Amino acid sequence: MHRHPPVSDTAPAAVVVEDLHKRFGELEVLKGVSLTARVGDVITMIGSSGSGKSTLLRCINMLEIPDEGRVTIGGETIGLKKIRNGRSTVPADARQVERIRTRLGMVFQSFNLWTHMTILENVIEAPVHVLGVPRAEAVDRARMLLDKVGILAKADSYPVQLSGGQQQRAAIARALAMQPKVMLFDEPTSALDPELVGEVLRVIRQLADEGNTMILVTHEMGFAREVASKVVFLHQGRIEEEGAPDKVLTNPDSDRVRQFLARHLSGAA
Amino acid sequence: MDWELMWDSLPRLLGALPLTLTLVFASLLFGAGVAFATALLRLSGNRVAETLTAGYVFVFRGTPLLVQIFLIYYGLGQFEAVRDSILWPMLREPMWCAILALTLNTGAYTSEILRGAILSVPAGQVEAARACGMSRVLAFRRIVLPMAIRQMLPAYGNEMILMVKASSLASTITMLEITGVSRKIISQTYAVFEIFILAGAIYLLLNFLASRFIKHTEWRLTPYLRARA
Amino acid sequence: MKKIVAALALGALMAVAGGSADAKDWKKIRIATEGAYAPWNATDPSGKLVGFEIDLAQDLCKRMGAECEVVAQDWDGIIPALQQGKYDAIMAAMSITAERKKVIEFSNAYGTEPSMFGIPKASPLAAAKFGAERVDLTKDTPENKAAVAKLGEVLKGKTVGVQTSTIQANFMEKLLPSVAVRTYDKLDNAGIDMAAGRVDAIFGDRSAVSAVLEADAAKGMVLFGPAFSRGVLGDGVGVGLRKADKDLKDKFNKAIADATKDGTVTKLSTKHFGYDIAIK
Amino acid sequence: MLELLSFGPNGWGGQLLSGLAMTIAVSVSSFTLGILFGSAGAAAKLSHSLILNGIAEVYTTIVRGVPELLVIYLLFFGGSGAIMAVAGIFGYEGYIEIDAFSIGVAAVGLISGAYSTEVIRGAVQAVPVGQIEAARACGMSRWLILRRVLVPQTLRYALPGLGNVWQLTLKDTALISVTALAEIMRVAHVASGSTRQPFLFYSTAAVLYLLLTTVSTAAFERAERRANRGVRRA
Repeated sequence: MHRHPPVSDTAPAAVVVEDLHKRFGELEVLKGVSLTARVGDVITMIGSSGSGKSTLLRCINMLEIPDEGRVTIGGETIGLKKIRNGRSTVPADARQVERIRTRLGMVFQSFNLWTHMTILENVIEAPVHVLGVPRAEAVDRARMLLDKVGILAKADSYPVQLSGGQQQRAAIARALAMQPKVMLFDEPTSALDPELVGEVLRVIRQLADEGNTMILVTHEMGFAREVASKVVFLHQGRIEEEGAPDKVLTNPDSDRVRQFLARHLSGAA
Repeated sequence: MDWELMWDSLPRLLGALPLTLTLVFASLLFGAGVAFATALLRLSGNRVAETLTAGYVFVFRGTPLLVQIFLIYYGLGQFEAVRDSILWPMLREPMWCAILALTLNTGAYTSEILRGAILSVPAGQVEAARACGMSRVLAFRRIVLPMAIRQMLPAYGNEMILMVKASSLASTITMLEITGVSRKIISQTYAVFEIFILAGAIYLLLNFLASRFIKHTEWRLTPYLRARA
Repeated sequence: MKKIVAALALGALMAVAGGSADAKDWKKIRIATEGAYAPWNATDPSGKLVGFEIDLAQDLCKRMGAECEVVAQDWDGIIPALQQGKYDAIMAAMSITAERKKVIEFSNAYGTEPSMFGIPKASPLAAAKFGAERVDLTKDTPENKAAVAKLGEVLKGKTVGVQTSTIQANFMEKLLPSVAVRTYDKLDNAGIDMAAGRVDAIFGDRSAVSAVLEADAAKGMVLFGPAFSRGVLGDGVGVGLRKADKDLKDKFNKAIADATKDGTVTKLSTKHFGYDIAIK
Repeated sequence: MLELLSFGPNGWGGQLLSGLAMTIAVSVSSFTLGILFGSAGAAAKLSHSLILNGIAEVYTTIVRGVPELLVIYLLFFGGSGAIMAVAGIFGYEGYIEIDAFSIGVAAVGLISGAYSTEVIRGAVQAVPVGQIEAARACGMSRWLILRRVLVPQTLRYALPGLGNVWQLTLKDTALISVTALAEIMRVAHVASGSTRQPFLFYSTAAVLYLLLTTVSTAAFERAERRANRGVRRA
């Protein structure tokens, strides 16, 4: 079985999350989470639904604005400020958030390809209009990426004409087109039919092997162990346990993790 | 703003309310009948009936109501044959011409609403009814139609409001309903703003009541949507 | 927010594009007419306004040294639109009445004409006798009173078509309140309805009624009853003006006096009416 | 009788044709203005400002609840008065005159806009949140998201509704014949009065309107097909 090599503690930090809190109305989804992803890390976040793992991921690129805590990407801390009622928080500088997001590639559970554009147009959209890459150059790179994820033949199709697995691979190509420093995956295979999961995981594994820094929320335990340099288990808005995949997934300290694994690992290799 | 004039004109405008309501209710009532017949004929599978009703709907939805009113009122009265027919005692009256035009107009729109609603009833519902041994007619009457009517209520509510507004066009063929009376008062007082604002408020109130009525009916007819609450 | 501002700006732009007429020096005058009241004013098939008042307006403007534009305006909005400043004057066979004087100003009259009824020749009304050919409503003579009473009698149960907000509509309301009246946007449409048998008679200025009857000549239409004038029917036809524009009124009065004196009004009247409607 | 429709000196053909052109001009202008009003109205309704919500709500409720004829009369008789009052505040004392075309376009545009507001608002809400999130995740600015993702997608969802609004608008222009603007209905009305052939002229008008509605329905269907390239399976 393939294993991700451990990442040195001295490697520079790509993403640092400190004491993150997030409430939705009365419900506190994150209750003070801290996490560091170093360059070359592949962190998989597991936990039962409602544990806050997706919210944590979405707080990293400010799709959700945390109520408290700090997020630092590549050494740059995202400025936040309270608005007048003191209850909600907003980014202090929308430009900064937009700039930082260009360094974070995001892959969604439901693909979210723009339905009015072809696959190729989806992939070149942000490089051309956000980064200002010349169109021809963007197209060349997009074709290369589509080839890499194995759907170059579908470049001129519209998203609805693709299967779920193809759409998700296109979405990965779209995220890669921004040449991000870190890739964020939010349950990338949950919306897929079982027979389509494999083709997407293959692409993600390839990215991991190439040394990309990634944070991945997933339910695929076997895959988590295989690609991760570190596994993080969330429970009710807190990190219950984190560590090397072999440790957390085979011999965890926490009973909760053990129970969780008993339920989820039965079928997995 | 001349409040006194507004206050003094209110009784005259309200005096025209019964006529407006008569126009609206009569055309909605007759229009519902026309719509029902039209929708059934359009779904009948009979080529001739389908073509004729589709033509009727096409013409009345594709032209302005004002043209329809003028065509029926001034246009039909032009012909000797129409004036000698048994229909003339009715067509002679602007009231019936207005009702006829409004009826045919709302009939065309409503038939499309009804047809869409009938077509939206899932085939499985009908199959379940047929499986219980219901005849085609019975399944239509007991299952399809009640479902279609509930389905079409919001759209039909809009149609009611459109009819309240459309009744104002009767003023163009000498009818003294609310808009007609407003124009008459204005021709005597030249107080355009005051009178039209007053008339507008009356129409708004009518439409508010109409939409409440439809909402209430919708609520009453859909207990199965409330059951879970 | 940007879109709201853009929409408002567009609205304002359109308003400005509509143009503003700083009309105080009266070098340019816009005159409204109905264009559906032959022979006073009418619209020909090419859409051009024609008729007595259109010719007279050009003559008066020449005398006032002004450039004139005659525009069409539906009758029932003709006074409100004047007040709104859509044009500066009305020449639309509008009689000078006390009620209208409450809201607008009038020049001196440039023409006068009695009002008459029109009926189908076959109507039972045609047999009625009134004992008076002309009824001056300011004169309270027994013959006049009898004529109005007789009119009320024969029209009982009948329907009369008039144009909305005219002196004739006013006449029916004030003097014959028990007779059913139907009001039309144009006298032409009242004529169509009389031909269709929806109304039993129409009532309007004599020449206009005649023109309507002529259009349905095939059906045999005739003038009916005495010729009524003055009183609620007003004191002749004048130019309708805004109260504030006294200077324009003076200009029109002078021009009308000159045109009447040198026979221009008579000449144009004879051309369009076949007889003289000038004020003597 | 048909010579009345000819293009000769005694025929109304030329007038009817220019009436047709006028109807098209008024419809297109009103519809365009209506989309501007509708975008503003939808933006206001979707904004978080209670004042803007309120203004937009009042606008659509009143304009959709009052007969179109009243709206047109009110603007026609009161429109320039209102503008003059505003101009008066800025010290302009003359008479401001607005031609029948502008008034007609403003009135029908106002009505059209109220219906467009609802259509556009519904369409904006129909765009899945994920589409916007994906754009934000790529670092697109709000303006860029609006231009590249939200507007194209909204347009697609709004097209069928806007097609209906267009039909409404087209037919509502018949009502501005009361302002004496020489569009189809006005020409038919004047011609039928002066020729005593109401049936002929009103049926001709009906045919012209049918022509316009049919052609534009086909055009909207084409536009929908184009806009739906990415939606329906090929």
